[in-house]
Amino acid sequence: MQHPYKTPLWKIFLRNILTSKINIFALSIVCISCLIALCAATGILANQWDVSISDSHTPPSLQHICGTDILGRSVLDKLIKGTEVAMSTGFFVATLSIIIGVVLGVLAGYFGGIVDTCVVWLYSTITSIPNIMLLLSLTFILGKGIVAIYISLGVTMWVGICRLIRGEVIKHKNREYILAASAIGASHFRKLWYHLLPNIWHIIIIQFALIFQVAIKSEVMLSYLGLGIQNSPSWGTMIDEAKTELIRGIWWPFTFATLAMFLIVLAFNLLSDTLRDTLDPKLKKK
Amino acid sequence: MDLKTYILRRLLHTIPIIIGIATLIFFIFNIVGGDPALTLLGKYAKAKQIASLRHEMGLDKSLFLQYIDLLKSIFTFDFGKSWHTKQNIITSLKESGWISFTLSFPPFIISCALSIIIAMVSAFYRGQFLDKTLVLISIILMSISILSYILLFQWFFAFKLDWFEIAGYDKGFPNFISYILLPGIIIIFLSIGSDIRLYRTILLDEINQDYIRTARAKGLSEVSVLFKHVLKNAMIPIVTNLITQLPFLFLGSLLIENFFAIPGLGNFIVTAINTSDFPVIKAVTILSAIVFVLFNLLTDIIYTILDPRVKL
Amino acid sequence: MLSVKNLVTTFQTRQGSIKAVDNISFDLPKGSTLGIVGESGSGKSVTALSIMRLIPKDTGKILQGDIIFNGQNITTLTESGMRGMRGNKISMIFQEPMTSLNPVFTVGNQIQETLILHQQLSLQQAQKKAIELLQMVGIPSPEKRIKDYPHHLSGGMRQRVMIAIALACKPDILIADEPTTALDVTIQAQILDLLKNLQKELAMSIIMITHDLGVVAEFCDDVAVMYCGKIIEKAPIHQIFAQPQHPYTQGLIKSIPTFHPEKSHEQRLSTIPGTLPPFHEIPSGCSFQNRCQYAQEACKGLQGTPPLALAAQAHWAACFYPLHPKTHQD
Amino acid sequence: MGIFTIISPMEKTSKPLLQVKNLSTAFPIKQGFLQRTTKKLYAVNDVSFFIHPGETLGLVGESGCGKTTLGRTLIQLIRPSAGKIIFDGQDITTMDNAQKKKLCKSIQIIFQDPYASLNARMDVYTILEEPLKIHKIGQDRNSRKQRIYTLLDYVQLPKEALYKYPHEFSGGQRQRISIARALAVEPKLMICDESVAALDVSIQAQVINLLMDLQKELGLTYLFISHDLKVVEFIAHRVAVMYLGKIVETGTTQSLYQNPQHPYTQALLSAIPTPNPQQKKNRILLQGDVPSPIHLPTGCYFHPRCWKATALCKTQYPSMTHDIHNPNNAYTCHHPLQADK
Repeated sequence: MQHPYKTPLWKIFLRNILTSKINIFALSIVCISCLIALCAATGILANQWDVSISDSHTPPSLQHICGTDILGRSVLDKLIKGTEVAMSTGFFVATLSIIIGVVLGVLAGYFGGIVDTCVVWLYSTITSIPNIMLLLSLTFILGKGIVAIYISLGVTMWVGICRLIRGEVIKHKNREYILAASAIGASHFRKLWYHLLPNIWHIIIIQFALIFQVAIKSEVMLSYLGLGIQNSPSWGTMIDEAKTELIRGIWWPFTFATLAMFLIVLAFNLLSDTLRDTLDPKLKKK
Repeated sequence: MDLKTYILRRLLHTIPIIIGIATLIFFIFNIVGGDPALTLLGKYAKAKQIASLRHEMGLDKSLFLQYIDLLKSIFTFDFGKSWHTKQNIITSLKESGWISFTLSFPPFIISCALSIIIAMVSAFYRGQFLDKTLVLISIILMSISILSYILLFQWFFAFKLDWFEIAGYDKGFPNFISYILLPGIIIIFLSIGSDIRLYRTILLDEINQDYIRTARAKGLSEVSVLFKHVLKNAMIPIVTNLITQLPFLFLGSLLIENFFAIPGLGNFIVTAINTSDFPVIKAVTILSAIVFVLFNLLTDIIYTILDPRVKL
Repeated sequence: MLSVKNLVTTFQTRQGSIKAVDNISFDLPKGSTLGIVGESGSGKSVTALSIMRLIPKDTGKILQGDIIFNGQNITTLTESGMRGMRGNKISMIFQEPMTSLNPVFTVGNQIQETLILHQQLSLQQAQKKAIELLQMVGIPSPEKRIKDYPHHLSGGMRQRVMIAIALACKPDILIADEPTTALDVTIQAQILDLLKNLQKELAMSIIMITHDLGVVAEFCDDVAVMYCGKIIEKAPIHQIFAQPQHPYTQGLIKSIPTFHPEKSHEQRLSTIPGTLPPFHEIPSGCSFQNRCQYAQEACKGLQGTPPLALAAQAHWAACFYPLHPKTHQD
Repeated sequence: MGIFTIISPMEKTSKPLLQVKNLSTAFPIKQGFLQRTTKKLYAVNDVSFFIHPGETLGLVGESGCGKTTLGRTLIQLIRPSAGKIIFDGQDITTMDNAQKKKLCKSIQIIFQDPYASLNARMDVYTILEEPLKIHKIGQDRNSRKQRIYTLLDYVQLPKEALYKYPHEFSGGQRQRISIARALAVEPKLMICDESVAALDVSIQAQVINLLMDLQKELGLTYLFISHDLKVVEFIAHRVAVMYLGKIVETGTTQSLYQNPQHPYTQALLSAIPTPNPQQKKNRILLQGDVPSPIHLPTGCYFHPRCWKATALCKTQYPSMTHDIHNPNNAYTCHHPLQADK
């Protein structure tokens, strides 16, 4: 009651994860997906995904666990390739938007004045344009392909985190520990880097997990619209192809793609929930 | 400051935002976007053809004049004609926007009411089994892709069970209702998970406030504490959140309309993308942004009315 | 009027279950004022919330003990029965006047709520009564103030409104949890004066929870000193200041700087070494042993926890070696 | 108002370490359609005082009287709008950034909230090393470490404390860490901004003793800002009482506490509850609340709450007057209490 933090936060976080079966499940899903994505990217797994290995639309069997698609290619290999696309999208988009959002948010919140006015103007402009329209226009202009998706998602998704970080910095910069740092003559850089940033890390981490899963969902949607990755399978294109297959009773490409995506997004949602419970002091008070 | 001056001030504040929107869109379409005439006519077009098309689209003017044209179109609401359908854009937008609205408004209301009620139940039983289950269910609902929802529901409810129309639309009343039922249900499922979680957080925030303890110390029952004291405070962020969502109802859901072949604004946009219909995309982007700005203004005004603490 | 017997309230924390209130007993006669003093984390607020049965359900609960109010044991009362007590027979005011009023309801509305709930008044009657109440707590032009929202009022005014709400149904007992801590000294004096006058007028009993011994000395008839969830000393006000029995009480009294016109500047304050142990590190035996200069082997747990025993007339102390044992009975 | 010649009991001949002349700190209030600054809120309003080396000046007042703003203005966290702050013969309001950084070595501050004033993500070693690094005190890690050990000795914390984080300490121990951090740069003047207000009584006494020991040992000068008159009486040599941004009375502690001249001072003193049930005193109950500093009363700011107010008080702000019987004391009142006797 008297001491708000008894144990370091990362220890509490780890304990929160390890004491709940659901969280262990979520963490292992994320780790396995990362591993799969890395293996696919380095060519260890699913190297030959575009080679047809069987007849068109073979149902799942022991030989082909997830069956084959219309061209007789392995659905499992396509799924693995799709994992690579999804995880890389999540990673790059989250990194990009965090960098933009944190830099602008910290600058705006800390220095205030004209910098703040400009940043606020910029993000209110961007939020005014409905997200989906901005995304569409950007991918439309940048051309189709995975890089276009990284950039357009990254450029649209920094706004939320920027606003959060700005608010948090404004709250923190008048706290006594920052004033105390000023009183011992600390420079702006020192105050920002050693004092402010470590105290807002948790928000950045929570946001990273959130943006990661939103990016995966958005990529699937854009891929479905034909704006996403070309010449490589993604979950979005797989579901798109399943549109007509489902009615013909070919359920497996759809089911497995849906399941894969559901698991990853669920895992990230659960993790960000645990992160929030651990790191957000507002909820800790309860 | 009274309310009138406040509204006037907020209106003035929207000017730089609208200019910002125009500039951003201009930057995306007219500078980064390359030459749309070339995109439209293809690589093998003759120079003369391109020149005449460029003239027709006003692309041979200087960038500054093009920018002025864009600003002009914001204030005159004249976005010209679609390249693809050759129809006046505003007329088509009005028609399809209304269809989108009739499709998404009823589910919006139902989902609001449902999620607020479920969030209240969850907050009432906070920390207990029911609450934990509800949170888990809402996370699961949030984690399913929109594509999967559509395909699954369409296949199961419309195809297998034959409860609903598979796709299509009929403009006449009441015929259209049978077409929007299934898409409507999907829309509810899409938003309810995140809404429950958001409202639950807002409610719990209020429940932990000191004045709730005061209310309990007065001898009020938990239900009346929840319905009177908590809800009235929580309604401020909830209502403002809801109003900011309204403009998106006109935009509809691209994917749902596309799948169910409902000729709403979303479908209109998808067609525009597939046919590289620049003016349409530009017009929709600008218009939706302006509607958003206006609704944001409305939100702020309603906020000041709802919350007695706000000083103008 | 009110008697608390062997009350134990526990909370679930990450470190396990803690006894925030550990086996405390006291009586509150009609019309008198009991002060509960202690440092932060000593369990005094939890005691108050236990009597009101407002312990947060998800983490804490009253493990054992009886709270007998007018011959009725309120620990066994149903929830709805208890609601009939709260705000009606037993009222409470809180420390934070700034956040304890609901910001979106008018002051009048919040006062009327209690009246309508417990006294079944009509809206008009309640409104009239609310104006009277505001007048009673010394708020100028109450007809206007009744339409104000809490944020229009200053801290002192809000605390007056809180008092008006608490006293709306003329309760038998008022529990005041640090009612003046957040206020300035001059406002504190106003509020204490107001409470004193209202107590006489309404003939109610008050439990005053505070960390300020000065407030206790001026306001209360009896004092209970709490340390680590236990009452370690309980006595009439004159006795406890003149002859504290427990070393902790003595230390507390001595560590307050007092006006000594003749003091020299070389003087030091006498202090209690160390700090209050966290709940999960409370030593067995006497919980004060590590900070006590008189601590002996017996205090370290071999003879158990020192019980609250009569050390002098009407003077109870939970100490094996009270400082002024029974010598002053003359 | 000018500088009044009050001689400190401690240093009768020495020059003041800090001299504040007609200092004002104002915050703009933006109003109306264009949000122009139409009014200014004077948190500190034409304040003058001085502190001699080795002395403790207590600054007392209720919340919102501007005492915290004054403290923060002195260490240049807030820019004053008028007046001079002369520290060690130099006017610090006109300094450039490099000089200001040097000044940080001479004036330090200890804040109220021991939980908010330490960075939760730094261990004690890093917290204490930081000022040494900034001001390049100590050539290498080793000499800095020696210095940090000395600091821990000063505030009576064990060496094991160095590698712990602030959350592992109690409020009193945290306040000791804050004091050690402030001492790291060997300041001459320490501003204690409500430094013991958030602590429990038993801990408060420990910290007050520590502060007084350090003063003796290191020859520190304190500006002790507090709302608690009992603590101020104990620790301060001289006291200044603030009300709505102005100093209304100042003097040596003993004479001010025994013979307050300003009615506000008297009301403040009488409002303190004393932990002695035998002593029943006549309490002066002030009417109403402190007025808002945005809408200041005319004339003497205290007149709406004053029981001695006359027509004169409503129109004219009284000037600083010296007490005839007690030349060390001064007050701003048209009707000082002395006249009663």
